[in-house]
Amino acid sequence: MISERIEKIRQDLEFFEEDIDKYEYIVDLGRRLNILEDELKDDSLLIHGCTSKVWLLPSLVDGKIIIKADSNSVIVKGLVSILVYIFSGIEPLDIINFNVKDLEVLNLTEIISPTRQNGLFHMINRILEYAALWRL
Amino acid sequence: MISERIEKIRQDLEFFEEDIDKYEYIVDLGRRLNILEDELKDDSLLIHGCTSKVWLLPSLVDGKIIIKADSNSVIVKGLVSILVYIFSGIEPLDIINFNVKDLEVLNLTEIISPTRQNGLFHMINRILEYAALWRL
Amino acid sequence: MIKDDFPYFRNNNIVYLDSASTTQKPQIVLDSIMEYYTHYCSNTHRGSYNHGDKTTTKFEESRNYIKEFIGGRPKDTLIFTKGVTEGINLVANSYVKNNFKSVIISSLEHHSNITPWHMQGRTLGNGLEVIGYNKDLTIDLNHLEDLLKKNRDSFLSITHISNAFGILHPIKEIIDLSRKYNAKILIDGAQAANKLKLDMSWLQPDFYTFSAHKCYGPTGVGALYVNSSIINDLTPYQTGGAVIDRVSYKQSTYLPAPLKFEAGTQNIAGVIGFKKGVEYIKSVGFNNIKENEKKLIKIIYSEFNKIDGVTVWGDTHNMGNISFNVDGITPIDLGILLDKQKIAVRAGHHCAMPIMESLGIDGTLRISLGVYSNESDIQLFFSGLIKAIKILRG
Amino acid sequence: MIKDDFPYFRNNNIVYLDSASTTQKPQIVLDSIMEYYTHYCSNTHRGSYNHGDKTTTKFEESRNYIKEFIGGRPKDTLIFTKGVTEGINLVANSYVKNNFKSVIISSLEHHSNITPWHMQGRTLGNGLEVIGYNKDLTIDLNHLEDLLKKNRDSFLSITHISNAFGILHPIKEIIDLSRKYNAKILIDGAQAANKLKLDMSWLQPDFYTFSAHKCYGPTGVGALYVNSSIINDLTPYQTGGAVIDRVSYKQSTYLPAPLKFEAGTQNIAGVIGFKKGVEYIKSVGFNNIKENEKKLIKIIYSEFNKIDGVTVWGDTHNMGNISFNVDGITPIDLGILLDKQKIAVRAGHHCAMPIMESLGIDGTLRISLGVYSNESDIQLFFSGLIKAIKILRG
Ligand SMILES: Cc1ncc(COP(=O)(O)O)c(C=O)c1O
Ligand SMILES: Cc1ncc(COP(=O)(O)O)c(C=O)c1O
Repeated sequence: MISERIEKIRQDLEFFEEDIDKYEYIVDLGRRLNILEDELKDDSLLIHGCTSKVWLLPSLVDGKIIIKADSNSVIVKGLVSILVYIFSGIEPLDIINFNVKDLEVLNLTEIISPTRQNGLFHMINRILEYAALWRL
Repeated sequence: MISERIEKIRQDLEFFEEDIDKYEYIVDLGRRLNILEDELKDDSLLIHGCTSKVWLLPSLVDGKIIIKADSNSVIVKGLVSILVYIFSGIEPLDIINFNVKDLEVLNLTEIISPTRQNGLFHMINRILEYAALWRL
Repeated sequence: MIKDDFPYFRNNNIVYLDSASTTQKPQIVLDSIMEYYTHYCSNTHRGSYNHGDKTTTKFEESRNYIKEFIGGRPKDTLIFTKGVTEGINLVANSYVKNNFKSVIISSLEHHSNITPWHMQGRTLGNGLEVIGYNKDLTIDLNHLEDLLKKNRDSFLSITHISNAFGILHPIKEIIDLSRKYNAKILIDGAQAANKLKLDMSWLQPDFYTFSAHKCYGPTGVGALYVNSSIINDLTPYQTGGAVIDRVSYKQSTYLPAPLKFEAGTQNIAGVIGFKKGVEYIKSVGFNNIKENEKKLIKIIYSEFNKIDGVTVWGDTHNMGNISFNVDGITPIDLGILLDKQKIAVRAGHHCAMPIMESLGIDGTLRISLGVYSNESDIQLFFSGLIKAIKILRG
Repeated sequence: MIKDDFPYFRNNNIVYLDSASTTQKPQIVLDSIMEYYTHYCSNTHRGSYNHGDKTTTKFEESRNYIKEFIGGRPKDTLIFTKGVTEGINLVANSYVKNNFKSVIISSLEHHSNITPWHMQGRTLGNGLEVIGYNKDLTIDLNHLEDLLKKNRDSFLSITHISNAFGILHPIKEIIDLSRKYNAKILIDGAQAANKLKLDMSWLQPDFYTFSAHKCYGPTGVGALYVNSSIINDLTPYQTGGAVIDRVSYKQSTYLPAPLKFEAGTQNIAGVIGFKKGVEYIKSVGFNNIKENEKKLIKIIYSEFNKIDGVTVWGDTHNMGNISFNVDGITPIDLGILLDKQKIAVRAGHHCAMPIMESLGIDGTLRISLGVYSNESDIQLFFSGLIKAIKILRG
């Protein structure tokens, strides 16, 4: 399930030759993000290591992970929405068993600078943490 | 008189193609230096700015400058002895009227490193100071 | 074309608009570094052989040339540092620390001219005073005079040109004003030395500091000019080899300035290249640099005027650096999308957080110009910007 | 031939025997510097564009590579400095100053490891202790233990290999001994990092510092290794841009180590070239370096034996550097006459005046070897030396 979703995104991204077009697509994805309500934007939900502000709140609904998020950066929203697309509706155990390295095919590290790459890493970690919590 | 002596040294130095041979000649000159007696080697006679120790004592004999000197460096002795050769037996007024730039043809700056070049400059200055003193 | 002097532009088709951060390097700078490393590489000041002497001579030639470049007098001192940051830290440590109750800075300082004062335990109103600014970000000279009056004998540390906004401080006026109240003055010339004809013998600050890497020179080297009137009041900063006349286990006696402030093996290749960097500036000519900047900034203003929701910060007399924001878009997003179009600009707080906070923003996007910047760069920047805004606004 | 890797030797027929002062640079080091300047030149750590990121990545790659090169553990810190001198000054200031009553050094220290302690007002017997030496200049370990006993909780700052005499200190033994008396330890590796396979995870000093320019790398950059166990006890040294997490006029909060110790624009080209310098050492191989040195030093000793009135200082186990005097001749005279025969050696006190004084000499002549040194260099040196002695003795 996860790997199919990754493959879908990979193909979508590969379709664009120019970086700028990839980004237009990513920004577009961000528009469809499951936005976190303002009243829920607690500092504890902030992801460290991001140059921009990112709030991320995974929750467990019917045994599956649902993620809401928001950012003041439109591009980061897009990146989060890729993660949301990949991990939403998945059971915690599947997320835990997932090998983070499999995300590398998306080359998100290539299109994102070291600093932000770091932020992305922290976002994934946050999702994994919650998954570990709920699997118990 | 001074300029003839400089010309003489210039010709002697020019004779050698290799630096090392020039230096052999200079060291040789040092052996003929009018050595300052040990008991006269007062710190006030030390020349500053030399990497090695150099004592220099001009004196006035029959209205003419006579220079005694010594150094723990054989090469510096040789250099001093060139100065002694040029300025010894000359009247203070002639030394004062002498243009230090005329020494440049000897290219002593070329064969001597910046640090020591500095020392040489101080030696010449010392001689000029004394000349100025006695001219009055 | 000036770009031809810079190998970077032969190898890249990037629109480089980040010269305030670091400038590209002309061939002559690189050649001088390579010549040192491949023809006469050796250490300085200790030579008893030919290449050691040549290196020492070249090193000191750089010092003299750069001192003259800024109009320093022979009796003034030019100390080589790692850059402006080290220059300010050196002065803070070796001169200001125990001698001044108050330090006064402007609102537009780079962190390098804020945090060294914090390190000394100075905080706002408590050993540190900040000069207010007018709406257009120019300095509030009345407030400065107030501060100087209330804090006689203080130390004024101020940037010549603001890195974040390109605001030029009226340095001569500021120096004259400060002298009335017996202040000592350091000027941070990081953004000025590469574009203004400086004349220390006329300005007569106590200190002036700038970095080679922003003057088309190498990284890791800078200069600190010290007025002859105060050089003897400075204590050594770092010590070690080459600053020392004599050492026993009991004590060390120092060499005269500038040597006593340059401990250890220096960035020799850097110092040699530094000279070539400022030589290059001179060869382009301050007038040409100014005319080119003026022309480009005029275009920049008029292009910004055509875009909705843009705030351009400053007084419309910006020098080299122009900061702006676009309503509803974070500067970082714009920076990324410009990058993807091969346009290098800087997004963020530009190491000037306090003024950003005071303006109520997180940061800006900054364009900054170099001698090689031209109209084509500006056109490409604006078409890239418009595209980026379109994508981000959706 | 190794000399072929070094453009300097293509351009010169100089017998270079002054590598302890600075080493020549192999082509790969120069290429990496040029690649940075001509292909992706930009500032680090603040990038929002491609070349800024590449520069940051390269910079951090250097850090990791060099840390690994000396056997540092991932959790240890490697701080970039201007060189050993700055490294020691940083530690003296940010760690030792207010925390240690006594500093212990060896008799063979470079001025860089003496004067920073003088600067803190420490003098012999008064906050500064000097370990005695044996006849062959090796360290007197009994005296060290005495000093450590009398000065518990002290700071030991000691060179790994003496620059003036090539004496190798038994560092592991010294560290183990010091730990018994709860001392903290800095090792000055200026002369060691280019020839010994270092392993910090085994040696476990608190600090280890060395300079790039003696490791076949560029001038103006060095490294300070800090053991993870004490990194949090260091206060920042210089401050400014890039060390800061947040700044207001009220206060600054620092980034984590190592960044908080690297204020301002770093010697970026230098750091990138530094990596290539140590890479080059690795490619030659520590074993080959050792074998070559051993072979040459054997020849040197036997050649010296043939000359009358020569004193060779040290324990006949010299590492790389060999100091000697010739009866009745000042080292400087010999240095000049060797120079005139295109042989570069160093004459003088080698920034180690106290030991010279203690030995009753003004200075020595020092030969020092690099990876490129070969038998022909040694033969040419000796024929030059014999000629010089002949001239000077007349
Ligand atoms: C043992 C030792 N310590 C310290 C230094 C100073 O190193 P640097 O000049 O690179 O700061 C040197 C180099 O001369 C050295 O050999
Ligand atoms: C105004 C100003 N001051 C100080 C600095 C710091 O200079 P450096 O990083 O070369 O030490 C800069 C450069 O970023 C600057 O623009």
